[in-house]
Amino acid sequence: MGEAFDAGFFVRWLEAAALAVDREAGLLTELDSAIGDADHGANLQRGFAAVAELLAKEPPATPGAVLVAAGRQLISTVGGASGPLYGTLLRRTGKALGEDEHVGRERLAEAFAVGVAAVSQLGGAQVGDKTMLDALVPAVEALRVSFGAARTAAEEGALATVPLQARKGRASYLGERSIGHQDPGATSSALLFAELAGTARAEGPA
Amino acid sequence: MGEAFDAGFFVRWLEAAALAVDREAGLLTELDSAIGDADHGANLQRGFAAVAELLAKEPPATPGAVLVAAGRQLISTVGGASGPLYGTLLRRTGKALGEDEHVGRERLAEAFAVGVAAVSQLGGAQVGDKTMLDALVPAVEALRVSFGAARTAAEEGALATVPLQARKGRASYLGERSIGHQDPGATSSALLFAELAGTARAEGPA
Amino acid sequence: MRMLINVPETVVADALRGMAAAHPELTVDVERGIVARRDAPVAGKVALVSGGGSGHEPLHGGFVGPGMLSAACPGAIFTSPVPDQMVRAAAAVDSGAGVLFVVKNYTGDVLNFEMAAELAEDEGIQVAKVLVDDDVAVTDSLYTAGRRGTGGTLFVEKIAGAAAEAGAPLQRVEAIARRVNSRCRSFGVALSACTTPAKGSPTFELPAGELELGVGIHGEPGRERRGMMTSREIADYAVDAVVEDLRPSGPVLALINGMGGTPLLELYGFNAEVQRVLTERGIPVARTLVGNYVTSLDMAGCSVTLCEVDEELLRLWDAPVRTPALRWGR
Amino acid sequence: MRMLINVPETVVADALRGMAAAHPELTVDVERGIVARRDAPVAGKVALVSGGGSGHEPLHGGFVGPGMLSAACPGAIFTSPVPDQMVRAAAAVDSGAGVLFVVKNYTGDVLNFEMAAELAEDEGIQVAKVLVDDDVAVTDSLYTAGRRGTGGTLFVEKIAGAAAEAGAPLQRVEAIARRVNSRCRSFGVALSACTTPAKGSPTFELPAGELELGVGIHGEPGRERRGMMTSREIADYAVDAVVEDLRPSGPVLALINGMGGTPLLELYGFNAEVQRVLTERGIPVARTLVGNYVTSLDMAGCSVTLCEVDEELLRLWDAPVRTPALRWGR
Ligand SMILES: Nc1ncnc2c1ncn2[C@@H]1O[C@H](COP(=O)(O)OP(=O)(O)O)[C@@H](O)[C@H]1O
Ligand SMILES: Nc1ncnc2c1ncn2[C@@H]1O[C@H](COP(=O)(O)OP(=O)(O)O)[C@@H](O)[C@H]1O
Ligand SMILES: [Mg+2]
Ligand SMILES: [Mg+2]
Ligand SMILES: [Mg+2]
Ligand SMILES: [Mg+2]
Repeated sequence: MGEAFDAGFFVRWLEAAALAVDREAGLLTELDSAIGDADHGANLQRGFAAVAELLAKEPPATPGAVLVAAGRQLISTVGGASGPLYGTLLRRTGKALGEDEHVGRERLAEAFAVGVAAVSQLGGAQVGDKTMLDALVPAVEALRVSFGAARTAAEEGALATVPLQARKGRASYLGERSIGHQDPGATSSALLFAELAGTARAEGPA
Repeated sequence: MGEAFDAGFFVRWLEAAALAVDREAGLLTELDSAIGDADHGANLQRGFAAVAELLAKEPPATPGAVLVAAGRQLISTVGGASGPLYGTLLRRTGKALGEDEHVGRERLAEAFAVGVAAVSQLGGAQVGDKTMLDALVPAVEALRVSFGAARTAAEEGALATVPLQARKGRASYLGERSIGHQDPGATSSALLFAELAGTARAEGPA
Repeated sequence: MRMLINVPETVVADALRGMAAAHPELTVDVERGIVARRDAPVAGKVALVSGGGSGHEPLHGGFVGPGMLSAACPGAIFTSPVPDQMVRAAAAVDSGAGVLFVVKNYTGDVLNFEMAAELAEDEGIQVAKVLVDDDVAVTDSLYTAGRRGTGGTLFVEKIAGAAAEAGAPLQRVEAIARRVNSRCRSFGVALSACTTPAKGSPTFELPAGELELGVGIHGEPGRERRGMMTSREIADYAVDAVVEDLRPSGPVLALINGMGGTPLLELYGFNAEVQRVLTERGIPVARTLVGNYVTSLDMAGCSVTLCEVDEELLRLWDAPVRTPALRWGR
Repeated sequence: MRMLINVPETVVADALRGMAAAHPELTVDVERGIVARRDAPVAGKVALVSGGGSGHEPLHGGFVGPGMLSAACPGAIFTSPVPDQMVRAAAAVDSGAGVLFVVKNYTGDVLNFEMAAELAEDEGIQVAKVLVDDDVAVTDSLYTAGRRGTGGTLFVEKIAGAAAEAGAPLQRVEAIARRVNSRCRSFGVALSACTTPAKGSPTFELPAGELELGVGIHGEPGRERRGMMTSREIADYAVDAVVEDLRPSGPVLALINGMGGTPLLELYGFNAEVQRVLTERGIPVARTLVGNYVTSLDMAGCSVTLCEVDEELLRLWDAPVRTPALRWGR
């Protein structure tokens, strides 16, 4: 067992995520421009800025409450496909964490698995459909091993979307022309797990 | 006195004018594009083609009737500023020629002076306002001397519009920015007198 | 050339065929270039006939119908129609009560309508004329062609059309039309130049990031060219130009008009800024119209027209109208 | 960037402020992103709520009013609105007779409206949903996101809106909306790409002289790219694509829709060609609508939507409507 993380950790993760999304918004929009409608960067900027603002103003007491609040905020501010999907991911993960004041990595991985399953159910997508799930599913699986493994798995998952043909979301309209481009949602998922690993490392070995 | 011209001469002139306008339509539109609305070429193409068609189908018997018919046809097919102005020029010139079956150059010059005065009255413009009158007025004056002199005077008149500031027509909206461009209507007027001189020369010395 | 056309030569005729198919309530004579109310002539009613070069749609054909124009005569693109069109249109819609020609102040339109008026009078039709010259971007003087007619045309045609529909005699309809014109002022701004089918390239060069202040609806240049301005700055500039000239002492009608290539989303945003300036200047706005009404083909840009109204003009503005482009009331 | 805006961030809010100023007959909540009929809730009447990304104006806000939508929820540009908007809108316009959500089939719209429906039901509002998926350019399959919703939305909102106005209960309004959608097919063509304020450059590269056949209203690519075609050829291609899929056996309503950057003159000319093809195919056209209704910012291009109608649907189409963008009847 590594150490356990409190609400503050998750707030710091999401603040770091907001900064990362802001920094990489141009890249995300560029990717979405190639096979979507050029708004993924702006969508997540708007959403994570609102999340950071909310958490700074009213920081919830438990990890679960942080994730539920963040998920709700994403749903209320992002719109598009990614809003409900990321919102559901965090909300359902948070719910799975219950009232616990501290959660360990493995418990987090289990909760994330619930959140990812909810994303898959909501959007009807599976691994291989060229969506965020291509990064999320392997990342959550690898989180059972370590934060670093989750980060790497997410990055590899995002890269692995390049040769795929999209079957869900806006990119699916492109049919074969979607091949050869990296999925924007998988890319932002990799970003989130990179920041999660970064936050965990900054606060001691996991 | 030179020789006198019959209806056929005026038909041939207007046919030559139609060809010339067709050939130079691009130039006229280009000039109109700089200080107007880029339609002078198309306007005169449409009008003189209709004139040539009409005269081929129903050639009138007298010089006056040819010019009146051509003027009416221009009015009915050109639109814009140049339609009524050129139409009036030919119509009033034709009316001034009366029923004569043959007209000499000097008589033609007198009749043209009537037509040009009507143009000036209709449009309210004077020489120096950067309009077709800057070519027409000196051309008609010089026609008292010879066809060649009229052609040269029209060309010089058209060139002389370059440094002028437009006070009438669409170019006047440009104010000082109209300076430095040759007036499209003066240019087409020069074209008409060039064809008149050409037709006269082809049919013997004037 | 990014154009949805067959060949430049048939653009206007094709559009008239398409109008005919879309609007069974209109009579469209494609050959002769006349769009008329199907129920014209309306017994006892003064008829309104307008027209001008094509490329400004929905002006004028889209304004034909009960409460507005009796007939419209579209010319070639940016070229005024020929007198024959107006004479034929006048003859087709005149009930004996006379015809008002609504003429935008461009040399070509003025000359062709003048000739048409003479010819129509020869045919025994009583004709009156009103000249629309509302564009403050142009310096007016006795020695020039005068101000251009732009957005004010919509107000003149709507309000005079309502007066005619209500049974006013020709002289009265003419007087109202003149009053409306005298109280209308417009100012236009281009963010891009338009492309005519015949020319196939923009009628003037406007580098991206620059705008032409005071542009005309045929792409005639305006007062000056500037680097890009915000919607807020453009509203300040345009409204001030209009207000300085109009100096309204009462409420105004406001037309926030698109030139054809600017999205409605942007026009509405621009309207917010126009309303802000008007509020700051203490000018009450009685009615606002936002949309593409007096366009310049695919030009990006907008114009602002204000029309100062008294109670009578406002009542006539509110009166029912049923045309392809303008409809309200019952 | 040739845009009439302040900054990209405020484009939608600015437009809503401008809408509020222009349309006193609507309630516009700029903060929350809701455009509603001022007289809502109308006692006993089923309410229609739609919404979607902005940039398609007049859709949906311009379709709010008697005979059509009760409320519209505009999202950010090309981004579906958030559930809170739809829930608030539903609560504001529900008279107790229930609310129909009209949802264009895009993953984002579907997910957000689904969440909104759940939340609204939690608040005791009876909610039904209709998904609009009329775009034949997209290959449909169980394993993909399915067809996009485009021009058919106008027919669904108008006809279901008329049924609601006439007092039909929720289930019936929903059934009619579904019937309309099942009989609508669309096909779109881009002559240029649109430019979103946030990106500031065209969303895809389309060299002048090429066109994208089967484009979506967010600039999503279509079936294929080709060298320039005439209006006649485009009409053949687009109508055939629609007709092959719809195979109408009765009369149709035809929407000849502009994408925002194509002049009305060209749209009417295109309509002439569309009508020609339909005549050649032996398909009677009951009504035709030509104009910019479901746009894609400043994109040049057009779409054709056909909606097969029986007597009931035609009667509902002809029923009075009074919205900013669509008005007829008394
Ligand atoms: N059905 C789905 N399941 C999972 N992820 C999806 C689905 N549809 C889209 N996505 C993800 O959402 C991303 C696009 O998000 P975004 O651009 O913000 O929304 P939109 O597509 O509505 O513009 C895609 O790159 C993809 O990863
Ligand atoms: N008032 C006027 N008097 C004489 N000539 C004029 C007048 N106004 C315009 N013109 C001439 O008409 C020409 C423009 O013709 P054209 O382009 O066919 O018409 P429009 O200006 O209506 O587009 C000008 O170059 C000028 O020579
Ligand atoms: Mg996107
Ligand atoms: Mg010209
Ligand atoms: Mg012209
Ligand atoms: Mg989007």
